[in-house]
Amino acid sequence: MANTYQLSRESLTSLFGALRKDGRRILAPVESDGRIGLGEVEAPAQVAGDYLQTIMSAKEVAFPKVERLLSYTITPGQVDLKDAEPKAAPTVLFGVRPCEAKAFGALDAVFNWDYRDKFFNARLEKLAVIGLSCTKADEACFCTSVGGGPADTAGSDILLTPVADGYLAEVLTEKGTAILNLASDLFKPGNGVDKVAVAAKVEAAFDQPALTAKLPGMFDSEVWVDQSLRCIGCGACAFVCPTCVCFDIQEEADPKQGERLRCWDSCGFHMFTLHASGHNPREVQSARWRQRIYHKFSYYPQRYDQLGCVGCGKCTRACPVDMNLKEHLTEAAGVTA
Amino acid sequence: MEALKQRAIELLEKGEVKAVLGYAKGTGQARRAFFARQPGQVDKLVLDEACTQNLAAYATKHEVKKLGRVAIVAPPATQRALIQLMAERQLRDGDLAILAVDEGAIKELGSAAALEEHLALKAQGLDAKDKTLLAKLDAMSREDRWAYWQNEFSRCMKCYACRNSCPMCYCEHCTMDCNRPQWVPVASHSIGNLEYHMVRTMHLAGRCVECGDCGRACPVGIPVHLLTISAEETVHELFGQRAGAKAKLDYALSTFKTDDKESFIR
Amino acid sequence: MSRIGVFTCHCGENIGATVDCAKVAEMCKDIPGVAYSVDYKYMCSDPGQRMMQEAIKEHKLDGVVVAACSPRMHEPTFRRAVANAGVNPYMCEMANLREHCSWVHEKGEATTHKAADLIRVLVEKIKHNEPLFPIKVPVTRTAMVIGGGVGGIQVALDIANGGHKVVLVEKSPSIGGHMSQLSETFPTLDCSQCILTPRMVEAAQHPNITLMTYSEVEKVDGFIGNFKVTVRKKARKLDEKLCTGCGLCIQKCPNKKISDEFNEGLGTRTAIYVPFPQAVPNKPVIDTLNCTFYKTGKCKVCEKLCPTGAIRFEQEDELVTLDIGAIVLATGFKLMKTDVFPEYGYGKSKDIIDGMQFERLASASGPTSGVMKRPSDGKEPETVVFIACSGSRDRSKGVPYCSKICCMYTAKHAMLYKHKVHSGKAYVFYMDIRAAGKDYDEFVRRAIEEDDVKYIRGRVSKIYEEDGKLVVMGADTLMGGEPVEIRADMVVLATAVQSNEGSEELAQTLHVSYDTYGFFAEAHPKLRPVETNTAGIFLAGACQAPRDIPETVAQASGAAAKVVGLFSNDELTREPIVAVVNRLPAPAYSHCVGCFLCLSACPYQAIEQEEIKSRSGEVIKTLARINPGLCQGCGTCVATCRTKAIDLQGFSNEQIYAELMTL
Amino acid sequence: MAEPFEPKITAFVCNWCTYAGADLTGTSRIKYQSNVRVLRVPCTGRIDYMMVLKALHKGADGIIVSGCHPNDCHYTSGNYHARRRWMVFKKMMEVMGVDMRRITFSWVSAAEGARWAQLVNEVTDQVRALGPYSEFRQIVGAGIE
Amino acid sequence: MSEKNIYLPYLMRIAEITEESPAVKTFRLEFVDDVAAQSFDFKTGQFGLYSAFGEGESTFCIASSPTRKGYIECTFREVGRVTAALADKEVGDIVGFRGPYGNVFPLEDWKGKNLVFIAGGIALPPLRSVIWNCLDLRDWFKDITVVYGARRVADLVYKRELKEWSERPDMKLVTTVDPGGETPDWTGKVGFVPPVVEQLGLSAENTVAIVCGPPIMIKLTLPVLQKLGFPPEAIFTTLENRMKCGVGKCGRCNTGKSYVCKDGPVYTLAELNQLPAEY
Repeated sequence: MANTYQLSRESLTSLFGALRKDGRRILAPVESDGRIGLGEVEAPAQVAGDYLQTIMSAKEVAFPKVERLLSYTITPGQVDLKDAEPKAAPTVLFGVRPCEAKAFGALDAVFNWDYRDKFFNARLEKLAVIGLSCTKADEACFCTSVGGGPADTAGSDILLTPVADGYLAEVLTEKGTAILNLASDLFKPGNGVDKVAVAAKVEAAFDQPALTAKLPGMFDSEVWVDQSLRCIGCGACAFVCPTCVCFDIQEEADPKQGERLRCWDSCGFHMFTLHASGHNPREVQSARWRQRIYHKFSYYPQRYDQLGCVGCGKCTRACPVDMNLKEHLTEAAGVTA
Repeated sequence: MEALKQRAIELLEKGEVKAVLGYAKGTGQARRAFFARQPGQVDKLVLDEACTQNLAAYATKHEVKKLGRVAIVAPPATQRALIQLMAERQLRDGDLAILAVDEGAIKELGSAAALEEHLALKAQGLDAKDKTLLAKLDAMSREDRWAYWQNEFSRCMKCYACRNSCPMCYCEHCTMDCNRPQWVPVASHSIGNLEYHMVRTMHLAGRCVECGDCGRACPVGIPVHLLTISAEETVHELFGQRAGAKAKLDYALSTFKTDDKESFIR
Repeated sequence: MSRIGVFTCHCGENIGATVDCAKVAEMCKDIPGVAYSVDYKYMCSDPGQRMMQEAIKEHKLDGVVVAACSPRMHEPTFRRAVANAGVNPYMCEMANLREHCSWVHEKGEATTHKAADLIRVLVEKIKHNEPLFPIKVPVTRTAMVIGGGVGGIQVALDIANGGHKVVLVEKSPSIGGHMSQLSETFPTLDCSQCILTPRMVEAAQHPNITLMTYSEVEKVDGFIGNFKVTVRKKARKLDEKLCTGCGLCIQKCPNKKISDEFNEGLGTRTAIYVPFPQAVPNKPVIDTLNCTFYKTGKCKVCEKLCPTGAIRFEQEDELVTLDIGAIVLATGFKLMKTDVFPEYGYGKSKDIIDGMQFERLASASGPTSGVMKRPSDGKEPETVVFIACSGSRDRSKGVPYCSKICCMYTAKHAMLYKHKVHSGKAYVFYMDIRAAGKDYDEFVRRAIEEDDVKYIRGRVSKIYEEDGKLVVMGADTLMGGEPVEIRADMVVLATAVQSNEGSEELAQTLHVSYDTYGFFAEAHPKLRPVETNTAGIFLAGACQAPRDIPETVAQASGAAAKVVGLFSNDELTREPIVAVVNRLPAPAYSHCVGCFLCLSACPYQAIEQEEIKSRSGEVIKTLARINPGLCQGCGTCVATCRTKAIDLQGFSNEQIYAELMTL
Repeated sequence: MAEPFEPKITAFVCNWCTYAGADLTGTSRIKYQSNVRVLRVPCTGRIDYMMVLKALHKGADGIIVSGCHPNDCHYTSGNYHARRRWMVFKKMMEVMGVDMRRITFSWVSAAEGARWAQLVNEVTDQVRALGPYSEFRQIVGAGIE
Repeated sequence: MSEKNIYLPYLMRIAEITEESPAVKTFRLEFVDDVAAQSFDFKTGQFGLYSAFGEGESTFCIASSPTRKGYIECTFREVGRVTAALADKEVGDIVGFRGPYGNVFPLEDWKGKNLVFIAGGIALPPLRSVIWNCLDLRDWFKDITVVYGARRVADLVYKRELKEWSERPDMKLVTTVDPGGETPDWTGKVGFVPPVVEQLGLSAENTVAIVCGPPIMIKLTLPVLQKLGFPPEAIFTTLENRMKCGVGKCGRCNTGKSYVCKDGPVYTLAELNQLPAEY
């Protein structure tokens, strides 16, 4: 059960100070050349003002685009393996949107459903999320269609909702409480403001449970072919996605030494499933587009009992050919099987 | 616009094409590629300033080729791309019905020769914004230029939106996919990104049709199109050849003149 | 890991004095994949090679790095040695410790380290070496010679005498070429036809030579040893087998006023004709453009009179496809026309003639039977001006080069004239006298000193007609540019030698390169002067550059020697250092996308199109294919290929990458 | 105390002219600095710009690319193709901000043994003066978490 | 305390290399670390990721039987960057191994049944493990039949073992090569695998069929088996999807809700019928 407090705008400076004093780095949305991206900040003033979302998702904090899994040296008849330790600095993610905060749950599901991934875990363990509710949304947003909301608490350790003069602060987890304890004097008792009233209004676009239920039956539907005809098969959607977790393992070596790197990958690339023999289980773009949707909306629910999508709309905004996920899902939901 | 729609309907109704590839309204103010496959869908076609995507990128896709003969709405940059694709034998003369669009006027071009002639009438100019940026880069010190690109590339994640949006990047097996040897690292780290953009630039030098789509495609706003455009301009300056001008291949980097200037060689 | 042996050679003191070879050998043992490493005084010596071969067997080595001198020196030696030990020769590489290390650096740690580095690079390369096998190309031992002038005849005879079949293709009705038109030849002044006609007859009668006159090459496919040449046999309108060459048809042909090509327009011929009396074959052709029958549908006098009934008005051109192993181009030259000289009145005056026309005037078999008569009125010219360098070395005429033969033939012309018209005056305007060659300068001297030909160093600025004379205005630069004016009866322009009609088209048909002036390009200006860049196609004579008869004949014999060499084996064996386009199973077939950007990068036209077809014959994909018979292994296409579909055997991407990763 | 900086120089040379020229340097016993490591390819036409990039990746401080003079190419035109490639490549590298003082293109014939020694010495001295190409080395390995 | 790095391979020393057919090799691998060797265990059907250090990892099944202790074996064809690097290795060289991963053949369930193994080309290795396992537990099962086909005689792998199997009285081995692939001294059958299976006169009664081979062979063999009366539950196969992690994360082998690396590689036809045909 969340404890709700009031946090003044000015007190953020002290909060940042306390966090940094505690040895944590603070990552927050910052603006550069008109683009919003995560960057390290020292003071609230550095945080971008009026932003909708970052272009990239916050997943790189726990799942960076390139990370070392191991390294080795080679001598005649011998290989010396060296385990890699993730550089997991205590980090506070400040000001991420509820959709993205929620996405860590989907990442966690994949990284730990069976074997545990120490790289992700080490980073996640050191990560605290101070989410920030949305007061506006755009045409790409559809969090409410996928079980989230502009002020949803899932995934945040503390969720801030902007209200007059400051924020409503919901302290949600132990990690949240630990932050509160760093500067408990800043957290004033709550005054019962209804956060729903200030949060953005995002209309649900489609009935997700119904869509999930019907997907298995529409695998061969033409709708995937139609929608994907203009898809150019790049990885922009997957790379900005806060839940996409597909990765590649790459070797970089010379005759004496080498390392194994984990790199983001995308099921939209035709090389993703291509066998060395030339056989490709997902030969055409429509099959790859379908995989992207099914993975998130059918296979995730079946395996992890949650969706692989948080409705943030980043993919739609990033897509060079305007593949609008909300629109396409709505269309799919409307297809009569 | 009406002429375009009318012709599109005709082409579809007569069965001359299986689809008309043009632009339609997208998210918000955006325009997107649209395949009108029935006469009834033609109404969705739009044509305005916001229609910037180079649709020629679709012309070489298996999925599109499989549709059958397609009519393509082709603003100047697309026209240039199409003729270059013909020169590089990726499209055969007559594979497409080309609905050339020039400042609102529509002209249907049936053959490579017609396209070549049509293109010859037009002056090619760079976007003013790009010119400014290029001049700015040019004016920088070498160190600043290095720092500038390193900073830009630090955002690159090798999503290949630039590559995949490019009409000239039609290779099924890109250099980036070559792993024997792995000339360019797959990983999107600093050196991997730098080498990727260098190779992409070199591959487009003499082939770039200067549509700028790669730069527009980049989700993180790296002006990668400046690289290929400047390489293309270099080729033009040095050798007088230009991509997307002739239906017969005239690739600057596999031709030569014995008196090419070589002041830099010692 | 591969089992690589490293053999470090001291080369006596040559390497050993500067590089610590024992240490290098020791260091190399630490390279993964090196199974054996040793140093030795002289690796190339017999004991050295034996030691290497034993080590290969004993340690089951599959690759060898010999660290010794330059591979340009001993690579063949060591590759042979390795092959004798049962390892593919291309699994042997040489590290150049001598020329690139010990001889150029001071003794010391750094030099020893560099030596080890050089080896390390090649060890990594060898891990990616593939066994390669010499490429064998079957050879069709029939040559085709294109052009039946003196050069072509010489090539044909030399190859035929070497025991191989030759097809001699000539586009005009007779072989003989320009030389058959000449009166006498420099510097001996012997009769041109007297020396040429026996060779023409010899060629015609040689059992190994097939003459195809009045024929042109239409199409060439294939490659060295395996060309398929399509020849168009133009219709003579005559059954050659039946024709006996009696000449009755020619005598009786009513159409006699046709300008005669052989006499350079100075005489006439009939519509059915042989170009000249000694023509080989001595079979007439009907000139359908001028024949009355073809113009009006009536006449057929020749048909009616022909004793053997050989005339065939309905005969059509015939296309013949031949299997050919090698081609020699001997298509000769043409002379620049006199009508391109505004300063000489565009050659409108009949008495301004070119060198070849003069040859016909001087020839005993010519239109004047060798009596000097000027064309306009048949008068004996009392004063003749010869102008050398007419068009040659003249950028404004597009001919910056020297035509080479004019100095000599102008001297000859002046002499011939003086011999025929003893009282006549001969003047030669020249820029320089280029008379390099055996007895050449003596010849020119003779013209000046014995035959009293007046040589004036200077240019002619203008010629105009006045009172039946040609006024030649020039300057004598040796007299300080003093104006010279000569009232001549005839002017002979030594016009520039140019590439023959249709040379560029022919070059394109054969895929050989040619220069700006249309002359065929030799493969190397010094070392491969009779070869073209296209393997199996050779050059003889003036089709490559202006040449005189001795040079043409010499080059012809050279080209013939090349062909005979090529034909000395059933198969042509070539180094396997060639480019290949990768092939994959369906559905990709290859990484090649068929953009053919490589096509124009290849200096040897070795890149071909290959169509992948489905079972129903539909083209699925068009790929580049490299003809190993033509590829010379430069690798330019490899660097051009974006998809890395092309690779160069022996210097593959993997090999070079491995080398680089070692640095 | 730090060791004095010795630049790493990688040279790409064609077999027929520059490699032979360097052989001649050897047979003429002309000395030059030992920093250079030569990679032999058949022709400058074979030299892919990727090779130059990889050499930089592997820490080369200076690079030499050398082949036959115009007109001398063993394969008649490989060097002409290479020359065009280098012209475009050089401009591209400049636009990217690469320090082109570190990359030298040259023609050295089989007869120019002395010229090869001179070239290597000049390049080595120049690159030594420029110092290690740390700008480039810094990005190798960067961007990996 | 830090968690274990699931991407860290065991170091293995190549103890033996057998050249099976052109470009196909079998490695016998022994653990460099004795402790790892002691604790290592796997079941038939499982696979691993094999590292060629310097080039990367490649996935193949463990081709030896779990009943043979102290080593594992793998058989691979040289097709890509990693397999080419592996093929260059010599006895004594070090490679990496991660595994065992994936599910297993349910030998317990097969007790008392007839077994028919059907394999084509390079797909015998996954069956070799289970065949040896079953032969080592011979009294668990009734009749054991192995049908193995390849394009040419030279392409047959495990020639030594084929000979051994053909001489065993307690099993039946049928080998076949495609028409035109036979050599003069070939004594096996000539023909494609599916018709050969059809002609064997197999009874589906109390029998399970295990099929591994190139997609086209599987595609044509399944109807034959179904015609013979094999229910989908009694037909087993293994999938060969591309993999990178092997531990159900990288997404590459994802087919429907299944991760082949976790839920596979062993599937019954009944299970496969529930998956989209993306394999």
